[in-house]
Amino acid sequence: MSFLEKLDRLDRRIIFLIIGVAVFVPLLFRVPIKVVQSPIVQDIYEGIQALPEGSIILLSFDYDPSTLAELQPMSEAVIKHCIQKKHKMVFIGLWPQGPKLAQGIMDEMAPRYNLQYGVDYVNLGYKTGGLVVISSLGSAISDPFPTDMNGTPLRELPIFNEVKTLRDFDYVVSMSAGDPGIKHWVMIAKDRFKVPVGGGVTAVSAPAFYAYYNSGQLEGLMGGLRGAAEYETLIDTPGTASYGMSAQNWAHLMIILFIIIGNSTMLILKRRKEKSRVR
Amino acid sequence: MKRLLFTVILISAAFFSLSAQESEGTFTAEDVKYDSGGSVDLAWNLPGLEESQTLEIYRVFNGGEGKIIQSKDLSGRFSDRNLKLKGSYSYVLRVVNEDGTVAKEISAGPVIPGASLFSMKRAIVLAALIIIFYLITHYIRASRRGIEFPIRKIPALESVDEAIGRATEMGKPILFVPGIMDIDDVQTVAGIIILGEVASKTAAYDATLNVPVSRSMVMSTARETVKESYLKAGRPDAFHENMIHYLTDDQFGYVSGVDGIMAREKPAAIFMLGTFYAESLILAETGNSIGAIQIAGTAMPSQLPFFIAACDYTLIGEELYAASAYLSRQPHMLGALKGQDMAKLFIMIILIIGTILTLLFPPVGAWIINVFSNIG
Amino acid sequence: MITAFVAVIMIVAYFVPKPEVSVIRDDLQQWFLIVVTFTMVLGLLNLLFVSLHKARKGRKEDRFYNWVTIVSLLGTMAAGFLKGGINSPAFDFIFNYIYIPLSATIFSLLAFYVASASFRAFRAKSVMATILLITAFIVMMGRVPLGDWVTGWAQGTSLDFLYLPNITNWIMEVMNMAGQRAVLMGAALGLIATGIKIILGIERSYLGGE
Amino acid sequence: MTMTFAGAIGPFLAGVLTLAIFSFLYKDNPVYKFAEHLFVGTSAGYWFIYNVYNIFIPNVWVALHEAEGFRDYLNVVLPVILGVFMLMRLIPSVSWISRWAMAFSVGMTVGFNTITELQTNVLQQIGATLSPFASLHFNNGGLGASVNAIIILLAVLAALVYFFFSKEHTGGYGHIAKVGIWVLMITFGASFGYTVMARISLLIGRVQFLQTDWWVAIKHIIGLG
Repeated sequence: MSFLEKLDRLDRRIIFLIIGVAVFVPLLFRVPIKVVQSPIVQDIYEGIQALPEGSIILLSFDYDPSTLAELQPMSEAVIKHCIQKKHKMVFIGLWPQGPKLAQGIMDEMAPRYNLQYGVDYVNLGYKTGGLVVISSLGSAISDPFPTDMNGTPLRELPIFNEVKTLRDFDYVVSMSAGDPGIKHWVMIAKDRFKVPVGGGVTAVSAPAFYAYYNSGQLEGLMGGLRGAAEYETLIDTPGTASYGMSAQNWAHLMIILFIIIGNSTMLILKRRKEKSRVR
Repeated sequence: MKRLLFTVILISAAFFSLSAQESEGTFTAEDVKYDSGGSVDLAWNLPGLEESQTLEIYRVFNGGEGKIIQSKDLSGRFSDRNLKLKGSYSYVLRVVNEDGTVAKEISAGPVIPGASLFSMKRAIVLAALIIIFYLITHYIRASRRGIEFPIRKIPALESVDEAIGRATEMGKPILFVPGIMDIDDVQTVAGIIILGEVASKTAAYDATLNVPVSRSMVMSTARETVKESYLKAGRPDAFHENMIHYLTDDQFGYVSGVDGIMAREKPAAIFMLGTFYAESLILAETGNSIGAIQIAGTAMPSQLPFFIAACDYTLIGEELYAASAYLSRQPHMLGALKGQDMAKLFIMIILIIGTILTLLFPPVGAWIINVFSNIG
Repeated sequence: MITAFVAVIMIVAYFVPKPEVSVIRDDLQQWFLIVVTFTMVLGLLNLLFVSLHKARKGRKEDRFYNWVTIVSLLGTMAAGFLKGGINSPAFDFIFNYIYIPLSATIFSLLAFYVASASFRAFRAKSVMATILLITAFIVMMGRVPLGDWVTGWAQGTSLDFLYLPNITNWIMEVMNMAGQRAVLMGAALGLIATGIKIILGIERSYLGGE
Repeated sequence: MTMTFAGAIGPFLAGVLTLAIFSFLYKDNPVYKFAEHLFVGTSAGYWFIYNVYNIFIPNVWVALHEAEGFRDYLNVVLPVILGVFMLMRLIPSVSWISRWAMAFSVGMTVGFNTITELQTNVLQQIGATLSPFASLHFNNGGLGASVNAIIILLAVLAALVYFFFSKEHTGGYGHIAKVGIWVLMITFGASFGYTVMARISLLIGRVQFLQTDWWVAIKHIIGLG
């Protein structure tokens, strides 16, 4: 059996190993990668950047751990950006697991940046209902959320002296893995209450949201790990997405090489066969 | 003098009425017409609202009061949705001072959020439904009168015979995977119908058929279908119930089960027709690695790429539904397919005419676009 | 009969928002939810019975694993009925440290399968497969920094259209959109036609051939 | 990072299970089988509990307690009866009863899907294809968008032609169908590229978990943390 024939029948475990290494090693050495900006991500960055210091941002965590890999880096990047700009943050979740994921980030960030709960950020928790929750936020935040996640009444939290309804927020960011999610924020917060809406979605669903962006209903959008990595590059603090991006880069490179090798061996072997048949 | 007095009265009256309106403001509540019911449009205009005041609107229903809006806007509109039909709703607008005292109160209503007999915004859907229904039933009737409709070649289905033939020659089994969804999924139904056709061929060629399923209902349906095919082919003796066997309801459990069958039995032909999710790639890759002829079909757009890349023939979307007509050549099936084609033609004509109208008469175009895009 | 009756009610109720009619639609939807829940219970019982059967009478070496299924199934259910229900610490633990890692890892296995399929199965066997592979190629390159490295020189010049991320965006927003639309329309028509056949009673294989 | 011993157990277990699944890549083995069966059991249990709290309790239990009048009761009792019919499938001698429930369920899906598919996937797609033409202009800024709108229209038409079944793909008509299938192939290629990306992201997420949370937990458990 020639080398090419052996290659053609390569044990798939070797391929598995190559992919594993291509993902594992770049992550181990944490080589951040700078990605080129696309306007759709830049727009959401600039929207938050342009707000005056101390603006109030609503961050909605509309995903669960199954899409953590793609969406959590976005949340981290946007939260870091808000902290840099000294914006105040209110977290909610339209998905049951969302607020817990926000909590996880803040448990780490709050002590590091000396943020005070109730003044700099608040976590309101989860409410079922999706669209209905958003529209009742429009009448009064205290309607769907009489207390925060820990059961503290809103009037005891200083942040809500300034914020009473959805309209009082300067920006809504939704990290969204499906329904309910960013689509509903656009429908209610943007279309009805005129609050700018931006956010992030998984790579698979991103193409479907281009239409909202083009029509101006959506300020900007991060799609998948790449979107998160772009945002991290914009705020100049490489995080999990930037490291992940280099792993993604290597894995894609390997897959592309596999396709090329697979096809060229097939072609060469085919030609050889034809030749031997002619003889 | 008189005239002057009159003028003064007139002006002051006007002034008063104006200021009265200014201080009173307007507040209306109206039922939304031709909707699916349950919404009331609220509108307010309060030119006299001061900086320190906020307005609050309450919904009064069944003796209870609930705040629905808090705002500082001088005028605005709001649609109160999700109301109980036939309930009587009133609304109260209060202007509240900073210290919480009520400066003013205007009420509106009562309104009964009714629904009309027919939703205008959905007329287009009804029209489309009637047209499609007409086209399909028309061609089914035509086919029953004996008119024959041709059908184009579908390569994936042309190759069914070849695949079964080859498997028979090699003395190897044929594997049929009907997807992982239950029988109430239309794609599964389409898959089972094709299974019936495949089974009549395996009966004729005397080939071994193996059908692992992941739902008990699919199992019983598939058993009936295959049994019937074997009966019709005159080979009831060749039919065994355990040709069709249940593995597990769980997605990945099912996949590893099917994978195991592929590795052990090395079928020469593999059919994958039905609803597939992430398992499509695993199945197609394994099938490819054992060198089987693979014929796949699904209407799941996200899984089609894997099938097309890794299988020999793939039924794309609508082709899966057309397959049963293609294989069985039953007249009414072919008729329905013709009706479907006519519906497609109709869509294309709308697209072309719509484009031309939009380009030549923008207002007409805007109306058309609105009709298609804003369905209530 | 039941099928056609229910289907027609659903369709009529869509067009007639009169409360007397549309309420039926809402009610039926509620029913459906409940019936579907029972279907799930059915699947669960099926799983339990099959596992129990295999655990007692199956191949010896497989028996243990079927007990694993049964115990984990009952354990998860028990945790869900503890105080706090879906938010109880025990259920949370199972969800966060067993269910999530297992399901995420199982899906991530597909990354490996994509790689091996790209080597062994994705071959330019025909013109169609070639077009598919080339497009996939471009999109994969365009979505990672690789595309920038290879074609970064073209960015901002008159050859801007050759810049891979730009080509990728164009493919996604124009070609992909068009193709998706056609597939959606076609599949929808197929589904509607099957629906009409079911309502008319021409298609009844879903009942298991009568 | 602060972590208690008890808190470390969860991530530690999660990491072990992750590796157990990955071990399948080498070959099928008892550790993988254990993890797989554990997954089948927990996922079935999880979805059961999820349905109990999200459907059964609000729609059956609460609904029954808050029911006022015959109709409300009917709305709970009838579907439950149908549901029980569904379960009859388990008893072979009366399994035919489950066909009624199945008939209902098929009727619902057909009635519901026919309308929603028609509305969202046919009519609204027509609207979306037409709408760019309302603002068509061929000056500098709009040229790209206008050309794209025309390409989308032609591509949709060509791909629809491919789906015609009642005519052979021959002659000029065949050429259009050919363009149609090319459009479809490009579409599938694009979504292929995107899906690959998502799957690898998932893998990256798992590896990152192993390298950070799991590693921290291990260090903690062996007393280094």
